[in-house]
Amino acid sequence: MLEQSIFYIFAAFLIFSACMVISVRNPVHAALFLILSFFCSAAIWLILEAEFLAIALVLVYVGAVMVLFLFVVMMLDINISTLREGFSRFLPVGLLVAVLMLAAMGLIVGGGGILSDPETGATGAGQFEAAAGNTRLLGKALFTEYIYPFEVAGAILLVAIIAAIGLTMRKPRTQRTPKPGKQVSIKREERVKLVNMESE
Amino acid sequence: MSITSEILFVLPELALLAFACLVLVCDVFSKSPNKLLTYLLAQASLAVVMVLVIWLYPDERVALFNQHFILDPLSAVLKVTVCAASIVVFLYSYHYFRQRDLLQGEYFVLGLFAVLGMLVMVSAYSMLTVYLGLELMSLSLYAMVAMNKESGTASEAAMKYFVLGALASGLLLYGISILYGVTGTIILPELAAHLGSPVDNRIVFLFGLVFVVVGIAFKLGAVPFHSWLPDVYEGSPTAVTLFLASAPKVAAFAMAIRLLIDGMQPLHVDWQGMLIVLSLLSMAVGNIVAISQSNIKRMLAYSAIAHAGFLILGILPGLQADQGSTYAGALFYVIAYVIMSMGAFGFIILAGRKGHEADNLDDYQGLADASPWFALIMLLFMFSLAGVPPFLGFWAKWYVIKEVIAIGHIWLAVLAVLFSVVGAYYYLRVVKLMYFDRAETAPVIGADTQVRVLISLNGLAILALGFAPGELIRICTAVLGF
Amino acid sequence: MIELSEVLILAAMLFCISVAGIFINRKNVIILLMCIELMLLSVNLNFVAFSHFLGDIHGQVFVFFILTVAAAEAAIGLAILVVLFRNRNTINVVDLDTLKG
Amino acid sequence: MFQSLPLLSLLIWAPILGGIFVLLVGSRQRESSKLFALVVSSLVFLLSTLLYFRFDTTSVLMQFVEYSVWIDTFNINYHLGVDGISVPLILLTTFTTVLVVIACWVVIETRLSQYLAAFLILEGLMIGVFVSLDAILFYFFWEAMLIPMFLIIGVWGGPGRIYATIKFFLYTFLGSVFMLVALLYLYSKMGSFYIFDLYRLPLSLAEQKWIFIAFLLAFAVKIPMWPVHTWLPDAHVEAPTGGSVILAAILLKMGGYGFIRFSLPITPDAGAAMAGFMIVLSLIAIVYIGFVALVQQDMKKLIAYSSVSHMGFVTLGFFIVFSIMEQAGSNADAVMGLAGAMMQMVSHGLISAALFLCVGVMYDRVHSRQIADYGGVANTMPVFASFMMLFAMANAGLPGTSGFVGEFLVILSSFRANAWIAVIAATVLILGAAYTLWMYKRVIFGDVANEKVAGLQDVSPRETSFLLLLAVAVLLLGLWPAPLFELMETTLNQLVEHISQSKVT
Amino acid sequence: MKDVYLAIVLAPLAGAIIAGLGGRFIGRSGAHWVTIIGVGISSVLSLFAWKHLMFDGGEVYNAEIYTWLKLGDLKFSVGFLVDQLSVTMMLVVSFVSWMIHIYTIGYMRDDPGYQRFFSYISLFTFAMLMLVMSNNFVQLFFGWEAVGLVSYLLIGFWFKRESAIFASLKAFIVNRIGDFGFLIGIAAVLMYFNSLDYMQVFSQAGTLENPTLSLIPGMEWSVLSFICICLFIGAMGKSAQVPLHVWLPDSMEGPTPISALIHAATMVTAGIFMVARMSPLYELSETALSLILLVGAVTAFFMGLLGLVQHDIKRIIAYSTLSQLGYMTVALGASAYSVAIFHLVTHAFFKALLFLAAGSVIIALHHEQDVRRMGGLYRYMPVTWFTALIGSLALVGFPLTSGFFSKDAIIEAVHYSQLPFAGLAYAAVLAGVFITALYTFRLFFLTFHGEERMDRHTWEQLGESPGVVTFPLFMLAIPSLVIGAYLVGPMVLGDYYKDAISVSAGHAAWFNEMVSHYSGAFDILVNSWKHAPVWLALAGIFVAWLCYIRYPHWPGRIADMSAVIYRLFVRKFYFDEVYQAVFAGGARNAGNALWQWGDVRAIDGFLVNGTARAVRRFSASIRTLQTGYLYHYAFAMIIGLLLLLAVFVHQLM
Repeated sequence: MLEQSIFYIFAAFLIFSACMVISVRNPVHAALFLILSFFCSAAIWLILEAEFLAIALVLVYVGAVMVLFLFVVMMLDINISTLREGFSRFLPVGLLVAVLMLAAMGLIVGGGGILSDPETGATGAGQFEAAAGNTRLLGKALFTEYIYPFEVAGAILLVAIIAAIGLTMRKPRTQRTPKPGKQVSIKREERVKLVNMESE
Repeated sequence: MSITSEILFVLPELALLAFACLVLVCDVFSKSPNKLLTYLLAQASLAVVMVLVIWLYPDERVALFNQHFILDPLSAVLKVTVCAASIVVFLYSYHYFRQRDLLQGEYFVLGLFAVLGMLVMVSAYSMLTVYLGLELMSLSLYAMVAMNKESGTASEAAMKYFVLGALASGLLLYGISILYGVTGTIILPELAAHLGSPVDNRIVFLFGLVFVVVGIAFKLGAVPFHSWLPDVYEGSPTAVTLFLASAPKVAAFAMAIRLLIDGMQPLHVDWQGMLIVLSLLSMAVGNIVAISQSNIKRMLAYSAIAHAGFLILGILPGLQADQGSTYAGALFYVIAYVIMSMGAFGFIILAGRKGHEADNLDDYQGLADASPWFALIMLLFMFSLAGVPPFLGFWAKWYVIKEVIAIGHIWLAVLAVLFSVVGAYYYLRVVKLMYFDRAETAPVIGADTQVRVLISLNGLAILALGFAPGELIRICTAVLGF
Repeated sequence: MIELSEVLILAAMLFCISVAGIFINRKNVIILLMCIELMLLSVNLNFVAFSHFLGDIHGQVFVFFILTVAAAEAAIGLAILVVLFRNRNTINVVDLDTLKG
Repeated sequence: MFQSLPLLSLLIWAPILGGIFVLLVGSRQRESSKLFALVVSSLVFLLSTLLYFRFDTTSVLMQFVEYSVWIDTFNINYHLGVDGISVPLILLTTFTTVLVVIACWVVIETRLSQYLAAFLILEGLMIGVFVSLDAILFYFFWEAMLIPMFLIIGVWGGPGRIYATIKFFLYTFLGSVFMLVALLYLYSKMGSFYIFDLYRLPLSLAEQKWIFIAFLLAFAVKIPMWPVHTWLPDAHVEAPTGGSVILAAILLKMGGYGFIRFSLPITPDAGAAMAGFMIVLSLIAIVYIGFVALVQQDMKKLIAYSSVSHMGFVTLGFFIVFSIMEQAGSNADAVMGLAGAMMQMVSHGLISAALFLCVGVMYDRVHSRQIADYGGVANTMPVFASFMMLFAMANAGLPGTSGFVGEFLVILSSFRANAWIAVIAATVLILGAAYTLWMYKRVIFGDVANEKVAGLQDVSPRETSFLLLLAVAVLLLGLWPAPLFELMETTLNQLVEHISQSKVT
Repeated sequence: MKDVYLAIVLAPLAGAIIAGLGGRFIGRSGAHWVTIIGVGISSVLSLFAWKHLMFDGGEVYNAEIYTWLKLGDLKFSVGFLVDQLSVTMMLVVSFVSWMIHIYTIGYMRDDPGYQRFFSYISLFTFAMLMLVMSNNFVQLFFGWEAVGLVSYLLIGFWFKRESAIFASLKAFIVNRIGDFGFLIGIAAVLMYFNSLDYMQVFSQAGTLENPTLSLIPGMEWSVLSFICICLFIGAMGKSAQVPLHVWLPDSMEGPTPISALIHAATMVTAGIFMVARMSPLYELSETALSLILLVGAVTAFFMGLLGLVQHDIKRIIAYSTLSQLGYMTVALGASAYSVAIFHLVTHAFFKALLFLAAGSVIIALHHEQDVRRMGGLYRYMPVTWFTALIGSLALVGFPLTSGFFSKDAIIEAVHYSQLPFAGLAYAAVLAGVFITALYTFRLFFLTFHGEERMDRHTWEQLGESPGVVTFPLFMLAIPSLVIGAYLVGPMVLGDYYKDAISVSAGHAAWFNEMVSHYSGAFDILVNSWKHAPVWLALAGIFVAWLCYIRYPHWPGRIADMSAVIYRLFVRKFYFDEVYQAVFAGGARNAGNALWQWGDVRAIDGFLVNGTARAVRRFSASIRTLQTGYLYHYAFAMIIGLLLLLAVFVHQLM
C-alpha cells in the first residue's frame, strides 16, 4: 500500500513535470522540469527494483546530459521574448490527438493480461535471482550475453563524440597572416633566380 | 561456441570498426588538404570488409553472441551491397566535397560508422541489435547531413531528420518494449516462437507490431512517415543525399525483414495489411507529388518514396516458400533501386560544380546537345526508374508485381502499375528537359574522369542487368532458401 | 503492490505528453530535444516495469543501452542545434521551413 | 549456308547493333552514317525476305525457332519463332525501315546519326515483338520500343511535340502495364511464359474476361481503338515524317498482332463473350472517326484519323470471327475475317506509310501541313501528284490496290456475322473516299494557290525511289494478294481451330 | 481464245501505261499512236471475237486467268466470261473508244495534258473491258470501281478549274454510295451462295427464292430481293438513276471526248449491263424488278424535263443521257434485258455521236458551250450539222434510225409488263418520247439554225472541224443510222443472247407478244405511223420548231408564265441543294461535332487531359501538405500511427 502511494505521488510529479517541460516557454525552466521528471522516474524505478538504472539515470542524465542541455541553452543567445508567443490554433487539435492516442494506448496497455506467461501472470511481480544484486545481474548479462551489443553501443558513443566535435568545431582560420620573423630573415637567393639567356 | 571462435564471424564488422578508428586517427594527423589518405583508407577498408564478407559467406544460418547476431546468406548479400554502394558513394563524395572545398575527414569516418551500423542491422537477430545498429547508422547520418557547416539548408535538414528520426526510433522502441513485455524476450526467433503459439492477447502483439511497423516505415520513407525524406534529400549536400538514397535503404530493408519476417512471421496476415496501406499511400503520394517538383533532388526524393512503396509491396508475401511466394522480389528491388538511385543522384553530382549545384530540373535543359553521352546515361537511369524495359528497373517492378500476384492481390498489382504510370511522367520530364528543350547556355559537365567513368559504368550496368537479370534473380531467390 | 498496468499507463501518458510536446511546440528546438528525452524515458519506464513483472533482467539491460544511445543522441542533437543556430541565428521551429513542398 | 543461321536473332540484333554503332561513331560522320544505316536496313530487309522464301506454308508449327534459357529461375526463355501471322509483319517492318532511312536522307538536319540509330534500334525491337514466343520477352521488346519512339517524336518533332510524345508514351505505357499484370497472373497459374503454354491453360470465364480486358487495354491503345485513340493524331502530327511512317505502319500493327497472338487464343471464351462489345467499338471507330477525319485541317491529322478508322477494320475482322463461328458453326468462314484483318494490317502499313511520306515530301518544301496552305500542287509537282493519287485511292480502298483487299474481305465476312455490321462497316467506302479525296482535291488540285506552291520542285530521284517502292508494293498486293494469304492461311486455320474450342473448365 | 481475250484487255492497258508513264519520252504523237493502236487492237480483236462467237459457232468462254486470292475452299479469281452479252459490250466499248481516241487528237490538240488524257482513256477502256468480261463479282467490282476512278480523273482532268474538280469529287462519292450498296450485295451473294463466280451463283439462284433474312427485327425480306436491290443500288450510282443521278450533269466539266465515251456511251451503261448480266437473279425477284421499273421511269421522265431548260450544250445532252438511261432501266424492270442492251448499243453510238458533234461545235466556237450564243452553224459546219442531225433523229426515235427500233421496243415491252408500276412507267416513257424530241431539237435548232448569236470574233473564225474530228463523226453516224434495223430482229426477238440472258416464263409476256407481231425490221418501219411514239416524237420536233425557229420569244414567255415550275426545273428539283446541305453539310457538321465534342472535349479534354490536369492539381495541392514545419511532420506521423492503430488493432476489439 505504501509502495503504491509512493508510486502515485511520484507518478503525479512525473506527469506534472513532463507537462511543464512541454508547456513552459523558457527553455531553462523546461530543462529544470525535465530534471525533475528524471528524478521522479528514478524513484519509480527504485520501486520497480531497478536500482542500478535508477542511479545511472540520475548520474548520467541529471549529471551529464541535462547539464549539457543547460549549457547549450545558455550558450546560444536565444531571444526569450520571441519564444514567448503563445501556442497557436493548432493546440486544441494537437491536444485532441494526444488524448486520442493516450486513449488508444491506454485501452490496450491498461487492459491487463499483457503478460502472456501464465506462470508469472499479470498480477504478481516476477522474481529476479535472489542471490545476486541488481547491479551484479546487470553487469553479468552485459558483459557475457550482451557483449556484441555492448560493443556496438561503444561505437555509438564514439560516433557521438566524433560527430559532436566534427560539427561544432570551427574550421581553423585559413587566412594568411604575415609572420614578421620569417619576413625579416629572408635571403636574396631564396627569392631571386638568375638565368643566363643567349641573346638573339 | 566460445567467444573467440564467434569473433571470426563478426570479422567484417570488427575490421570495419578498427579501420574506422584508424581512418579517424590518420585523418587527425594528416595535414594534406585533399584528404587523399583518409579517402583511400576508407575505400580500402570498405573493400576489405567486402572481401571478408564474401570470404565468410555462410552456407547456413549461424546465430551467434547469444542470438544477437545472425550470419546467413541474406545478410552476406546485403552486406556486399551495402559495401559496394558505399564505395561508390565515397567516390562521388570525395569528388563532390573536394570540388567544393568542403572536404572533411570526419565525413569518411562517419560514413564508415554508418556502414558499420548498417552491417549490424543487416545481421541483427535481436531487437536490441536492430535498435543499436539503427541508431549507429542514423546518428552517423544525422551528422553527415549537417556536415556542410556553412549551409543553412543542410543544418535545417539535419535538424528535421534528427528530430523525426528520434521520434521514430522512440516509437519503434515503444513497440519493442511492448513486444518484450508480452513475450519476455528480445531475441527475434524466440519472439517468433512465442507468437507462433496460440495466444489470447493477440491484440497486444498487434499493438506492439504497429509501433514497430511505424519505425520501419519511417526508415523506408513510407507515407505518412515520409515527411522527413524530401526535406532531407533536398537539404543535404548531394553526396550525402546519394548516400541516404542508397545503402541505408538496404539496411532499412534488412530491418524490415529481420523484424517482420524473422521476428513476426506468425503475424504475417496482420502486418501484411498494414504494409498494404503503407505501400499504396507511398506509391500514390510519392508519384503524384513528384510531378509538381522543380528541384530534381526533391523530385527524386518523392520518387524514392514511391519506390519505397513498391519495395514494401515486395515484402508483403513474407516468406511462404511452400506456397512459392517470397520477399525475394523486394530483395531484388532494393538492390536494383540502390543501383539506379546511385546513378540518378550521382548524375546530379556529375552535372554540378562549385557554385552550381545543378539541382534544379531546368539546369538539365539541352543537356543532350551539350553532352550526348551523359544525357544518354541519365536517360537510362530515368527509364529504368520508371520501370521500362530493357533496363534493370523493369525487372525490379516485374518481380515485385509477380510476387504480389502470386499471393493473390491482383488489385494491388493493378494499382501499383497504375501508379508507376503516373510516375513515368516525371521521369519523362527529365528526359524531355535534356533532349527536347534547348538551353540558352549549354550545361557543362564539370566532373573528373573517375566520376565520368563511374557513372557510365553505372548506366551500362543498368542496361546490362536489364538484358541479363537472371544471375541477380537467382541470387535473390537462392539466399532466401535458408 | 503496483499493478503492471498502472506503470504502463503512466508510461503511456508520459509518451503521449512527449509526443504532444513535439508537435505542439513550435518555438524552440531545444524543447523538442527534451521531448525526445522524455519519450525515451517513458520507453525505459516500460522496460523497467516489464523487467520487474517478468522477473527478467533483459529488460533492464535494454534500458541500459537505451540510456547510452539517448546520451549519444542528445550530444549529436545538440551539436546539430549549434550548427543550425550558427547558420540561421535562430532555433525557432517555425523558421525551419525553407525546405518544403 | 543459311540453314544454320539464327535468322530471327540476326533480324533483331543486327539493326540494334548497327544502330548503336551509328550512335557511337555517327555524330562526326554524317554521310557515311547515312550510308551505313541504309546498308544495314537493306541487308536486314534482304535477310527478312529469306523468311518468306524459306517459310513452309503447310506447317502449323512455329518456324525458325530459336531457344535458349534466359532467366532460368522463372522459366523465362529467349524463345523466338515465326508463323504465318508474324512473317508478313516482319517483312513490313524491314521494308518500312528501309524507306524511312531513305526518307530522312537529306531532310533531317539535326543529330542525324541519332535519328538513324533510333530507327535502327526501333526496327530491331519491333521485330523482336513479332518473333517472341515468350510472353515476357514479348513484353520486353514491346515496352522497350516506346523509348526510341518517344525520342523520335520528342527530338525531331513539330512544335507541339512535347505534349504529343508524353501523351503517346503515357497512353501506351498505361495500356501495356495491364498486360503485364495479366501475363503475370497467367504465369501464376501456369508457371510458364511460353505463349503456347498459355494457349493451353484452362481458365474460367470470369478470369478470361479480366485477362481479356487487361490485354484489351494494352492492345486497344496501341492499335488504337475508339475511344483510346486520341494519342495517335497528336503523335502523328508532331512526329517527323519517319516517325509517323513507323508509327502508322508498324506500331499500330503491334496492337493487332497482340490481339491475334494473345487475346484471341488465350481468352477465346471471353473473346466470344465480349465480341459484341468489340464489334461495336470497331464500328464506332470506323464511322465516328471517318466523320472526324472529314473535317481535319491538318493533313497528317487527317491521315492519322483515317488510320484509326482503318484499324477499326482490323479489330472488326478479329472479333466477327466469334459471331461467325457462333452462327454458322463453320471455321472456314471465320478465317476470312481474320485473313482480311491481317491483310488490312499489312496494307494499311504500306498505304499510311506512303501517305505520310507524301505529306513529308510536301512538308519538306513548304513547311506546313495545313491543307489550307496548299492548292494546285499538281501544277508544279505532277509526278508527285500521280503518286499521291495512287496512295489516296488505295486509302479509299480502290480495288486493285492493297487497301481494297482487307476491307473487302472483312466486309464480306462481317455480313456473315450480321448484315448490319457489314452495312455500317461498308460506309467506309463513302467516308474513306470522302475524306481522302476531299483532302486530295484541296491540296493537289485547283489552280496554284500561293507562291510557295508555285515554287515547288517535283520529287527528286530519292523521293521517287521510296514512293515507287511503295507504289509497287501497294499495287502488287492489290492485284495479286494470293501469296500473302498462302503464307497466313495455315496459321489462321489453326488459330480458328484453336479459338473455337472453349477453355472454360 | 484466251490469248485473244487477254490481248483485248491488255492492249489498252499497255497503251495506257506507256502513254502515262512514258508520256514525256514518247511525246504527243507517240502517246496517241500507242493508245490508238492499243485500242484498235482490242477493237479488231473484239470484232473477231464477236464473229467467232456469233458466226463461227465459237464456244462461250468462261475460265479463270489467275487466282487472285484463295482462302480454304473459297477462291477469288480473275477470269473472263465471254458470251454473247459481253462480246457485244466489248465490241461497243472498244469501237466507241477507238473512235473517241481518234477524235481526241483533234479535240485536245492544244491541251498540255495530252498524253495524260490518252493514258486515261486507254486505261478506261481497259477497266471497262475488265468489267464487261468479268466472270465473277470481284473482278466486276474491280472494273466497276476502276471505271469510276478513271471517270473521276477525267472529269477533273482540267484540275485547275474549281468546278471540274468539284464535279469529279462529287461523281466519285456519289458513285461510291452506289458501290456501297453494291458491295453489300456482293457480301450477301457470298454469304448465301458461298461463291462469287457468276456461273456458280446463277446455278444456285433458284434455291434462294424462299429464304428470308431479317435486318430489322420483325421484317422478313427475301434474300434474293435484298441481293438484287443492293446490286441495283450500285447500278443506280453508276448509271445515274434518281436519286443518285446528280453527278452526271456535273461530269460535263470534263473534256467532251470523255463525256461521249464515259458519260454517255459506256461507263454509265455499266449498271444496265450488270443488271442484264444478273438476269438469272433478278428474274427471281419481282420486288427488285418493280423497283427498277419505278426508278427507271422516274429517271426517264423527270430528267428529260430538266433537259428542256438547260443552256449548256453538253448538259442538255447529259440530261438526255439520264433520260435514256432511264429508258434502259425501265426495260430492265420489264425483264426486257435484251431490249435494254439493244438500246444501250444504239444509244452508245448515237449519243457518242451527239456528244462528239457537240464537241465539234465547241471547238469551232472556241470552247463556248452556251447554246444561247450559237445559232445558224449549219452554214459553216455542214458535216457536223449533218451528223448531229442523224444523232438527234436517232435520239428522238425517228423511224429508220437505230433509236427508233430500240426505243420502240422498250415502250412495247413496258406496255406488256405485268409488274406493279408498269402502267406508270408506260406513261412515263411515252411522255418521255415527246420531251426527248422537244429538247433534242431545241438543242439542234438553237445550235445550227436561227439567228447567229455568237460574238463577232468567234464568228469570223467559224469553220468546219478537221478530219480527225469529222471522221469519227461519220464512223459513228453510220451505226447510228443502220444498226437498229440490223439488230432489232436477232437481238430483241431472236436468240442472239442464247443463254447469256435468262427471262423467266412469267416475265416473258412482252417477248411473246412482240414475237407474235414481228415480221421483220422493214415491216416495223412501214407500220411505224401506227405507233404513238412516232407521232409523239414528231410533235416534239414540231413544237421545238415553233418555239425556237418560228416564234423565238415563246420560250421566254412560257418560262415567265410558269415561273415556279421553271425555277424548279432550272434548279434541277433542288437535288443538289438538298444533298449539299443535308449530306455534305451534314457530314461536315457531324464530323465537326464529333471531333470537337467527342474527341477534343470529351475524350481528350475531359478524360485524358482532365485526368492529367486532375493529377497535376492534386499534386500541387497535396504538395502543400509538406509545409516544411517539423510539428506538422510529427503530427502526420502520429496521425498515421493512430490510423494504423485504429484500423488494425481496434478492429479486433
